[in-house]
Amino acid sequence: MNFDFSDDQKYLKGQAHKFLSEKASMSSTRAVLENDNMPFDTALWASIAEMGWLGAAIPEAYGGLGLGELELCVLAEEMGRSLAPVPWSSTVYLLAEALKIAGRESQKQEILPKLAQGQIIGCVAASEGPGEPRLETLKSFFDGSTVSGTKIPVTDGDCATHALVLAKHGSASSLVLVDMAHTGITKTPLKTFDPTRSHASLKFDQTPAQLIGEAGDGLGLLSRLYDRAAVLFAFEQIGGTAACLDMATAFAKTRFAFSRPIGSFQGIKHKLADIYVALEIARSNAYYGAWALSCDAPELPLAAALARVGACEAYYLASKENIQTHGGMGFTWDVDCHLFYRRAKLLAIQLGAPALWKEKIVRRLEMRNAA
Amino acid sequence: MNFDFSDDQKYLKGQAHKFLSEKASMSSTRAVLENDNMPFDTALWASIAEMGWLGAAIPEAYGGLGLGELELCVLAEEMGRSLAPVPWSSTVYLLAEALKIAGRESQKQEILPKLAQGQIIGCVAASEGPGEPRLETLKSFFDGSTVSGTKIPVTDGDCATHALVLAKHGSASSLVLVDMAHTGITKTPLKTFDPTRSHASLKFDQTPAQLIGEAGDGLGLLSRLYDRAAVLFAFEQIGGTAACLDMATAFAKTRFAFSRPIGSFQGIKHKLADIYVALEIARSNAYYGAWALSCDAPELPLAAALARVGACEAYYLASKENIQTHGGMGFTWDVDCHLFYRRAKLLAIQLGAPALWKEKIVRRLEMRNAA
Amino acid sequence: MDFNDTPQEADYRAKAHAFLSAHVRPKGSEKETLQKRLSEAVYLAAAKAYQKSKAENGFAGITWPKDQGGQGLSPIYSVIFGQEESKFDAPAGPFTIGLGMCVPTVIAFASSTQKERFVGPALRGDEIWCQLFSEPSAGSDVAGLKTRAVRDGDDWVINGQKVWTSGAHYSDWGIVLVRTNPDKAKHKGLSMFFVDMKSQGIEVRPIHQMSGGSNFNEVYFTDVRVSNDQLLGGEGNGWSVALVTLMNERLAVGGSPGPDYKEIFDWAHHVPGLDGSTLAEDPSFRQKLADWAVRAEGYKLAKFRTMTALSKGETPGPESSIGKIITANQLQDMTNTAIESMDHFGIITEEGHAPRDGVFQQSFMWAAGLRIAGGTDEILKNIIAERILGLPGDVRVDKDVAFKDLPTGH
Amino acid sequence: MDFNDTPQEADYRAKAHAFLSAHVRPKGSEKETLQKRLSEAVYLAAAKAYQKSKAENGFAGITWPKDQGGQGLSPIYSVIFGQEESKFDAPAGPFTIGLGMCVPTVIAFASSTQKERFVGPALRGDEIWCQLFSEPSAGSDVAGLKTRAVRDGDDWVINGQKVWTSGAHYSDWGIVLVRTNPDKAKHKGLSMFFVDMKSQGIEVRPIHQMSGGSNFNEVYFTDVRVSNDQLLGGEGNGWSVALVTLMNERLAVGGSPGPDYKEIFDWAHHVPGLDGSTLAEDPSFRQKLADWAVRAEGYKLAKFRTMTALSKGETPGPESSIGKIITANQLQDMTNTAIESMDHFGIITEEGHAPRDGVFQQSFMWAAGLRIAGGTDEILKNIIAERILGLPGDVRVDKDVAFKDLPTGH
Repeated sequence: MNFDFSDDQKYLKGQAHKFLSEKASMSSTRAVLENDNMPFDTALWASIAEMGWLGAAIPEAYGGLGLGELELCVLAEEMGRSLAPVPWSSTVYLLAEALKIAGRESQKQEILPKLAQGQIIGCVAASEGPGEPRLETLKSFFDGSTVSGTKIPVTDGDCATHALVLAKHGSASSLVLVDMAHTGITKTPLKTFDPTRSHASLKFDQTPAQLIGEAGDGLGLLSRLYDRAAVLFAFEQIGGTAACLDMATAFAKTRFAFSRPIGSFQGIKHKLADIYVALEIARSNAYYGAWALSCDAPELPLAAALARVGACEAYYLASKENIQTHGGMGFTWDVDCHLFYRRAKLLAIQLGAPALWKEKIVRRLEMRNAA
Repeated sequence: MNFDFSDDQKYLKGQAHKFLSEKASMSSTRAVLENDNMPFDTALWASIAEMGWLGAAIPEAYGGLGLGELELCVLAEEMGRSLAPVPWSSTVYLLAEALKIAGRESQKQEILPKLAQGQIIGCVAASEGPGEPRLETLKSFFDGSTVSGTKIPVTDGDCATHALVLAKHGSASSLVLVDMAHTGITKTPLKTFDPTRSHASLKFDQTPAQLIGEAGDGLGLLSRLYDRAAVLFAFEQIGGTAACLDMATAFAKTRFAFSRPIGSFQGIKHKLADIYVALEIARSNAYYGAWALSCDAPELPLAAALARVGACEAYYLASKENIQTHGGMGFTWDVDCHLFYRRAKLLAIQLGAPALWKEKIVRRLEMRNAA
Repeated sequence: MDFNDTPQEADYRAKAHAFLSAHVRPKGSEKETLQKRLSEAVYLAAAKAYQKSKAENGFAGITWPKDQGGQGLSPIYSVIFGQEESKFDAPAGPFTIGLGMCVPTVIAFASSTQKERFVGPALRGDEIWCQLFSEPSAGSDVAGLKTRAVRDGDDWVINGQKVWTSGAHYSDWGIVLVRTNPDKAKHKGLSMFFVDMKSQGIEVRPIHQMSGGSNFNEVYFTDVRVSNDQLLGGEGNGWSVALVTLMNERLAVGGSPGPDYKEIFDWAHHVPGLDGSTLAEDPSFRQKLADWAVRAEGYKLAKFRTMTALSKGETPGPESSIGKIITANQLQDMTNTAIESMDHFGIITEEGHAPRDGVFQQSFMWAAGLRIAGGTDEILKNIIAERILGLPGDVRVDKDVAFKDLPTGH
Repeated sequence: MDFNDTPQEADYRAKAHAFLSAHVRPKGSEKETLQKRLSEAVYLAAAKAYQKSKAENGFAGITWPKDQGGQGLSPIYSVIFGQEESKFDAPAGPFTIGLGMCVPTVIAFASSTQKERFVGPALRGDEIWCQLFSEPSAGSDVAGLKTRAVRDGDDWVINGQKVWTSGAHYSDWGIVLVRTNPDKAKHKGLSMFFVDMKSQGIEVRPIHQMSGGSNFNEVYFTDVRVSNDQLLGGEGNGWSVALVTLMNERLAVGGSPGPDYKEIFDWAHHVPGLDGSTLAEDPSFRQKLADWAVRAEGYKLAKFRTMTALSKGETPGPESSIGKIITANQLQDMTNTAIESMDHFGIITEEGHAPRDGVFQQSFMWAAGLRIAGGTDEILKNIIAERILGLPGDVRVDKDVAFKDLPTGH
């Protein structure tokens, strides 16, 4: 039984923590929050590229460090904890992973090395309105060489160099890759609940696009891609949950009411204990997802869904009760509580909301039982 | 605005409380609990009849006191608080109400006066297995003059003199009245989660039965009957909830741990506050149900469903956290906590479980919006 | 049982409705309200004019004694007026706290000359009052406040900081709770003053909320001089005076903020659900909706029970404190469900794209603050446990200790 | 990351499995277990024989020092044996507390002669031990216990009452925590003795649980004489001795009681749902099921993390205390849902009618007790908050006060 990260992986996590506490302070997050014309922290992005993290899980053959998914998981936890305002998840968890599992050799060679160097930013353009994308409602279409249609919202859509676009393709759907340098793409920035990450709506009009993976397998590939991303998102979410718990705990020890630390009242104590329990449950499920991801285990679909739901629930609880523990101060702009409340919600819905993933858990339990 | 019971009704409630604390002590409940051959407390039943309560809401023309449903509600709250082990709800909320809304003149004249005197005990035989009775699955059938089939469970089935039986009738369903004195009815007592009330399975074999209400309207009539009963059950449930809250509060004031009353710890304090909130919500909804019942308002179906769900949730919370507040003692046979835990569950499922009634709430909101 | 007004109540309701119809517009959509449309200055002028017309038509100070220019009516009538007023887009906000909490305190404790000077102008809308109690280190524990007032001849000199003051920047007067004797136990060394908000040494700064907006202020006191005559209730009695002020906070029989379950249900008919049908048809959403309906209707009906007590001339108990626990948490839960039911699209707040102009996301933010403002969930549960259920208070380490000797953690 | 045993662990697991296959039957259905089928006397005999065979085959006292007849192995091996044992219908119950908590305390604190006398017989299954700590007025607050031991020459005389003692009626020996000095502060006046459960003056009465059964006892001590040699850890050190005993309670890496979410899901395929299809197809049930799965799998995986720590020779922290909070509350919630999903039929517990022989209703009862036994939800949350998060303890009014002067409420 060795259900834990290796010492090397823990060392990498420690390094990442040290690096991000210096380079990705909350002032970096707030700079993006308060500046509509600053989609992300370019300086931070550059130094993350220098660290080689963008290529951490990319094979050396494609210019990466050739580390595994487990290393990516520990980095993800620290990125989540730091709220780093960069297009990291769109680029690393989504674009790079998509190419790794479904990209053609030429696509990998063209994109992955540049991506590892920080010259490429990815995004996924799947949503066209409320609810999960479905074949019946999908309006964007791919004619074999170009894609047309409007996608909203697209996280990092305004700064991405490449977009993965879900489009109708004949009677089925396909996932296609669009070079955002093409002309005739209309990018409209969007105000969102989490301005520390940038969003846009993208309008494609016969924009050249190349197929990723099998023609007609768009929704299937997206689902497999989201299973992988769900595990990595889960680590960002437990990182954020742990940050909220640390904040609330530290505050409860030093904030006095009725001449006692508020942490000595069971009302606060039991609240924080509940968050701890939720975090441990989320962490254990995330580890399981990490294991399944690292060895492409058949358990991945179920493990990913368990990891995602556990992480969404824990982060929501921690981020809202961190505000509550801080009282009036927690409701102010200058205290960081709301930054986590915002990010928790974005991460909880970007790949599809918990209700959707709960249904996935049950369907996957049924498949396992059927098998 | 006069959304409260009248002084007369409050006086009646006080009297009922006084009477039941003397005659329906927990020892009466425990006698039935511990004696398999004692379906109910006959002495208590007799004195309740003497008080005239059985006919409280029966018109004087049929030998009742001719009081209204509001008076029945205050009696119900006290009956619920006392856990009185008698076939009160089956007889008064179900049989009497069924006759009042759907009985033919002859049936009313034959049964209501005797019922008011305590010579008749009712029961509803609807269930034939897990889940709510549905036309598609109903097996018992009525041929126009006799009914055949097995009903399980039937609350008070082993002591009832008259049974309301739901049966298939042609392609529809009907509610029929069976005189349990007829031969050829097999009564098999059942062990249940709440032995303070008696249950049986009833097997009818071409047993003479007369129609109640319209032929083919069985499920419809049962639903209307359950709406009325749901309000009266809700008052029993808030009575039980209030009893649990009183028990837990009194214990928390006198039980010391760490040399303090446990009620001075927020862990207990906030738990009891949550129960209080649930009780107030349940009570307010129950009052609304009482008003709708008392004037046969068109709001009754929605009000009844709101009252039922609020009361089920509050009683479950109060009965389980009352055990928790009592700690180890709460888990012993001799402390009364479990009597409420048992009764709360029976009342929560006898007319159909909360999930079913939550769906009714939404359907009835839809009807109201459509109207 | 009935939900009808008594004849007098019905008559009063009709009069109130007639007055309102004549002076203000019926409520329109959220974004079209006066407050949203007008600049603050213009809105304030409208509010003052509206308050003046209330006074002229006998709808100001409804429960106040006649000799103070009030109507001397029982609380049920102010509830009825409030119910009718809530149907209109009436600019009443700027006066709620002053007339609801501050001036009643003045009426209770000020000298007759002072009452003559202040009550009339407040009632006629000429002057606005604010309330200055909370401090950065004294929120749930208001009596732990540090703002000092030191006697200097016939004056007192105030230094310190207050927070969460609504309307401080446009108020003319305020009542401020300060510490006049740190050598006494915390509740015993407090005093209440009323101050001219335009006094030298008072600086008002807006608080930037996590929601982005600024509905409250920080108020800094630097050597602010107030005359000893402005002491309300006498030196060292500040806590009992404050309790009178706060008692008036309770009669909150108004509606709940943000979208209610009906609005979310209506909207759910236009959102896809998990299985391709609409959210409104999703059984798990319907189960949640039923829970919300039970709590929302239960709370509404609980308020009817409060009104019944008022109507009978009884004073409703602290039961009303269940209100905010339910509404704030339910608002957070409902709006969270609404946002998540849109999946990724739920993150959008941009006008024109976000459903209902982003009210779900705004309320999801607000709800977090609502659980804190005016008594946290935890404090309200203590109140229920101690005042209603009679459970013992928590162990107090701050009794019978000189305030200056109390541990503060700093 | 992997879920595999190390070669040594795998080897040990194989040996354990071989031993178990040779001595006990694989687990059958709940109602067919030895404990259900056999009379208590016969079951006890079987348990003693099984323990003897464990000792003979080197599977007893797995983590105990070799010089005490143990195997001197690290805790991971006892976990592995426990995992394998749980697959069989092994009559191990009667020895769990004695060998898990009592005898290790004896080994830690008794004289070498005493160890020679007691450890062997316990290990070989000749003698059963029980633990006597809790009292009617000392549950969550064990150190508040009142049972007195008074010195009399070379003896001590014990008077008082203990509760919630498993197996007291068939135990040969017990360790009992008593108060030897009421003039000292509560934690300082305690001492630990081991006693012959057959001593004169010990009366054992079964506790009638709300579930109907009796799995625990009350034990009354009336002038029970024990020799001063039977004092473990010295006079006044009872509390530190007790902490050693309780530490061993933590390593609970076993399974959870009652039906799990998978069993309920299987069953749900045979129960009608709201819309006429099966419960298993009901979307709102499926949402709940997913929540249960996340917590159940998360807890199982958390135990794997604990095992990993053990396997690396590290000691797992108090993290394991999250287990019971989750399992007990989830069991109550799951069985409540199962019962309610049957509507009226769910009340039936009669064999032959109730699904799964009424296990849902039984577990619904048990769960209520599980939230209390061995640390209430509230105590466990305090432990997490204080020992893991490092939050300050609650205000203590019982420190530095002579026990006899402490308020008791009576």
